[in-house]
Amino acid sequence: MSRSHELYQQVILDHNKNPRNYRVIPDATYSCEGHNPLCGDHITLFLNVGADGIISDVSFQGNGCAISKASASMMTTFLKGKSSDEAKSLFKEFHDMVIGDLDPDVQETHLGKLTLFKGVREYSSRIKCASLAWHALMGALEKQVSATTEA
Amino acid sequence: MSRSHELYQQVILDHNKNPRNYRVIPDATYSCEGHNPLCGDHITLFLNVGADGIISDVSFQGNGCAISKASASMMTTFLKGKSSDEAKSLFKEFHDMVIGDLDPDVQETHLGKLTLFKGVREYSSRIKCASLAWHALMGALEKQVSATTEA
Amino acid sequence: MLNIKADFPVLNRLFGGDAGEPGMALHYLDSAATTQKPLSVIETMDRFYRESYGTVRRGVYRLSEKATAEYENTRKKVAKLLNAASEKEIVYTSGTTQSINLVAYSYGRKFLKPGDEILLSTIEHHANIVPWQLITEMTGAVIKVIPVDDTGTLILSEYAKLLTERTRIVAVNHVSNALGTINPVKEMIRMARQANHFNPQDPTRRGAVVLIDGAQSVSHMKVDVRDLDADFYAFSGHKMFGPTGIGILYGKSAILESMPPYQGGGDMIERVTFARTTYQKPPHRFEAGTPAIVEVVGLGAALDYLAHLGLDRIAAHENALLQYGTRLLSEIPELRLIGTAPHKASILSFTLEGVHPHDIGTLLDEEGIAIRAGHHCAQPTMDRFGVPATARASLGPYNDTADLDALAAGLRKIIEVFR
Amino acid sequence: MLNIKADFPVLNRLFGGDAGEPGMALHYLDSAATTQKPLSVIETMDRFYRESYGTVRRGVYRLSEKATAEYENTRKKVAKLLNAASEKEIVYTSGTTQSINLVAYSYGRKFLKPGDEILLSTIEHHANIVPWQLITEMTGAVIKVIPVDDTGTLILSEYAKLLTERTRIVAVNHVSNALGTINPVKEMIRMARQANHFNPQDPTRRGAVVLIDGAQSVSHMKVDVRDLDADFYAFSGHKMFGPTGIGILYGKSAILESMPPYQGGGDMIERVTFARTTYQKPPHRFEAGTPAIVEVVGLGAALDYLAHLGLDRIAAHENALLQYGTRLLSEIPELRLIGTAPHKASILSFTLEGVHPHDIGTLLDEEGIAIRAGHHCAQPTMDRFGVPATARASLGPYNDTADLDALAAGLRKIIEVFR
Ligand SMILES: Cc1ncc(COP(=O)(O)O)c(C=O)c1O
Ligand SMILES: Cc1ncc(COP(=O)(O)O)c(C=O)c1O
Repeated sequence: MSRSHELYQQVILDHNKNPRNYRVIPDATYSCEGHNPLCGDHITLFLNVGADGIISDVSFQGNGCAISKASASMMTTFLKGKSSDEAKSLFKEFHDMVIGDLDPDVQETHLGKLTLFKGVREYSSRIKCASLAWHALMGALEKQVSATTEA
Repeated sequence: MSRSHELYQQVILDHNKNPRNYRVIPDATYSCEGHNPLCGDHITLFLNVGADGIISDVSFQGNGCAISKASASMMTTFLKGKSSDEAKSLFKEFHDMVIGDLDPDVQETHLGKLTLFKGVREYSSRIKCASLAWHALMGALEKQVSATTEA
Repeated sequence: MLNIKADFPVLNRLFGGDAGEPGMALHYLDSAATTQKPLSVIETMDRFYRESYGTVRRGVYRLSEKATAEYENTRKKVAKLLNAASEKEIVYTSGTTQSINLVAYSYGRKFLKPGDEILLSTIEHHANIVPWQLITEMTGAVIKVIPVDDTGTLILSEYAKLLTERTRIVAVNHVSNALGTINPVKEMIRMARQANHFNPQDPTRRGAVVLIDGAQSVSHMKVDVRDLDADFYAFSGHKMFGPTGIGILYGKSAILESMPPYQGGGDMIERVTFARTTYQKPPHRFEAGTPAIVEVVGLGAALDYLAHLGLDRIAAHENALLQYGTRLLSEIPELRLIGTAPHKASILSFTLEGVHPHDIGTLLDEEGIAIRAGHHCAQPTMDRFGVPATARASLGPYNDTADLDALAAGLRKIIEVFR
Repeated sequence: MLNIKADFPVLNRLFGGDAGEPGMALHYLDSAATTQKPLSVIETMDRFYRESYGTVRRGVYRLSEKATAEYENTRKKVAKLLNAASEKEIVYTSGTTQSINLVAYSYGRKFLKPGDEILLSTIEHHANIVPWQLITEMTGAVIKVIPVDDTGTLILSEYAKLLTERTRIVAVNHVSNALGTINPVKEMIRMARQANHFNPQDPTRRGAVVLIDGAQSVSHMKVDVRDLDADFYAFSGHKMFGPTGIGILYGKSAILESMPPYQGGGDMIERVTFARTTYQKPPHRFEAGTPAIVEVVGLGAALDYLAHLGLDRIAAHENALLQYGTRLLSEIPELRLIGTAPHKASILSFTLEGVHPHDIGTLLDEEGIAIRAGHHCAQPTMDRFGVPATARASLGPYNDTADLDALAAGLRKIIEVFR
């Protein structure tokens, strides 16, 4: 099987075409523009966090490749109802997975369907596409207005 | 025969040790400091030219290797009594010889004993040593206070 | 047509092909980013390191003398390539980027005054934008931008209006790396001269000098700096079959001589004391420190290779491929060509409806096709055409119609996947 | 002792030897100018050009991805060599000269005010003098010079006096290329910190930063930038068995982050518009344009080679040779050693009574012995010792006692000729 089929699976192609939560939250608690300086792609992440620390709504908008769009779309569906602390630890797991430090086939994770993105570790130039939305999420949680994938 | 014996002949070694006309001419018509920026060597050339255009006296002082010192010494002895126009055309012949464009073994020159320096064409890094005094001479004739071998 | 793939080792090996599979040949379509290297260039450098390596312009031993001779010989070859008046007009740099920074820092800092204007075009590479932005911060000069039409052609009537007595520098590329537009630089230089009588004999007299960014032209077409009357011409070795780490700045003698040093260090000085330092004449004034010796020698071999192919033949070959490729791509309905100037070099920049350029790049790579996807270091160009990025196939003399056929087939497959 | 001549192709060939003569082996004694290259470095670059060449940080195809990985991997190796806190503190440059110019232009232009002081030593290479002179012209800062005694040792008590609250930059070499003196840089940095409490967490707060020119140290002894507490450390690939065209600037993260860009161009930007451009974080902020890709890969191989030899073993080998050579040369009555500091690296600088260094160089070359003659880009050092030039034999790990025996014999022969 060729590498790309592992990455461009039907689920990812579907989220690319029909991204979930692709909208502005006008009165979002936080929002952050994520930016990948190497390719110029950027997305804006919107976040509502309740007093209890629970993410009540999360959405995104912007421009990007299938990988970054599908990743943003799946991330937003996955995060709703989770606490911001959980979100932070999911960021770490996701990040470790895409850079190849965490292998969901042999190690336990809390990433559920998001493990689909493990294929990206084979494409060093695309890792930042998969993690763009996550960087924006972290930026929003840290109350920054912009974040880059350069960290 | 090794290359260097062709260059470091007895005559050159003698002029190096006992340079002729190695003195200041206090009331020189012209003087010029010649300078080789690559090695830092420099000599000052002093020149008296009569109203008839004849070089009545020429001398030098300064610091340099055997090649540049012997070249300066032999040049000064050779030039005395020659006209400044002759000196200029000798410069051209000498210069062409050391860069290898003029071969005194097959072409006619007016360089006399100075053809000894033809060996220098084999040593690209030393060509400027042999021509340093000559550059200073040209500088003096053109009424410049300094000249470099960079031309 | 040329048939020279055999000269390029990387184009003759198979990639991938583990687990018993035979592997794939490479369809290399990213020559605008960097060209592959012919065997003669690779071997020249290899041999030089094995047999003749030494420092230059300093040693009195033969190894160094010979290295110096080879090193300076490349300068003569570059002068010949450009039809420069003298090899003293050829400055070695580390690449186009450094060549332009050198002019910005040295010429710009000396001659630009507040309110002076620098004219750039909309379709410049960042290397010909950012140095000027940095220099305007230091000098108070301002940047004006020549617009392009929807084909990616500079609008010369607007350029004419922007040329005023405040114009000090015009800096444009000869060929746009993002669109392929060939700019009418000879005409543009003529217009700059007429608008603003610059006297090269007296560069301190105000007037506009013109810098041409030749990164995308010099290995694709004949360039004659004297015919163009360019004041500066900048390019990179690695885009013309030479090694990385070496570039060229051509500058007219009188202008180079008017310029202060850029970087300080060894070999660019005449005499150093803590009280006062004097500098060498150009080109050495601008070449501080141990240079890219072996890269210069490799560039010399690349120039020999270029001369052997012949720039006319290269241009004809690439132009035929450009026509062929344009036709093929135009048959794909989902494809939009970005950059459709009547005068174009062999660069095909495009988008596919519903597929981001990055995905195109990754999926084509699976087929052994290497293209570039992104903003091509030309974000203002992307902004002008309202796209965040494009996919770009760029050609070299080693490409053939099979490379373009593979590209078109690969694109059709991607459209299927994303449908 | 090491025995590694076999690793270096150029040391295994014979020179000259036309007309039936067998030719001569090379006694290479100019490693301070540039080192020869081991086969592993030459082959790594050759193979890379043949098999894996592609651009870095831009391509989405595998050739480029792999090139990028190799390219970034060298950064990690450099960080390890220096014991830097992170590879983000490692900036690729074209050489020591550019590394120092980068600091002078970027850090210097931003933080130096009129009357601020830059401390240099008397025995610096022009690369660590001229950039500071250029920057004082732009900023109004002034240069103060740390004197040396007659052995070529810096006089620390004078240094202590020169350190004042006006001192903004201290820039000294770790090892003097003209004399071989090893400067007590750890102690000097400590003194700078005490005299002038610099807070690296807040680099805008005035205080002295210390730049160490490591061109002559990094392949000869263990260097630990954190142990030294150096703010900047600069060196060249070609002096450490790597290729030409590549150098390194180490800088502490907090300081690099406080610095504006140096050169502008591709890959150092975050977002470019004509209205406003934003820049990447270090190290990329300082790396404009297509870098010296293959040279970086070659440097990686050189670092592997260094690690394989072991810096302790290199230092021990070279020190033994230095003792041996010093003894041999001291037995020649006409010879005067210039640079006799108690703490010395393997550099033997000398003059011969009645023979100019250039003549020594040319005549030794006849015997296959390559030394350097001249001012070694250190004219103030020459002025200090009252000589226009010296002859210099400098050692590398591939040298042996036979090289030094040949040198001594050659010198005796020259003395005969000139008697
Ligand atoms: C002490 C010192 N500093 C700086 C340099 C300059 O290095 P490069 O010419 O490689 O830039 C050298 C070598 O020439 C040197 O020995
Ligand atoms: C038009 C143009 N200008 C400048 C550059 C910069 O060249 P380099 O990265 O070799 O310095 C490039 C290539 O990247 C280019 O295409």
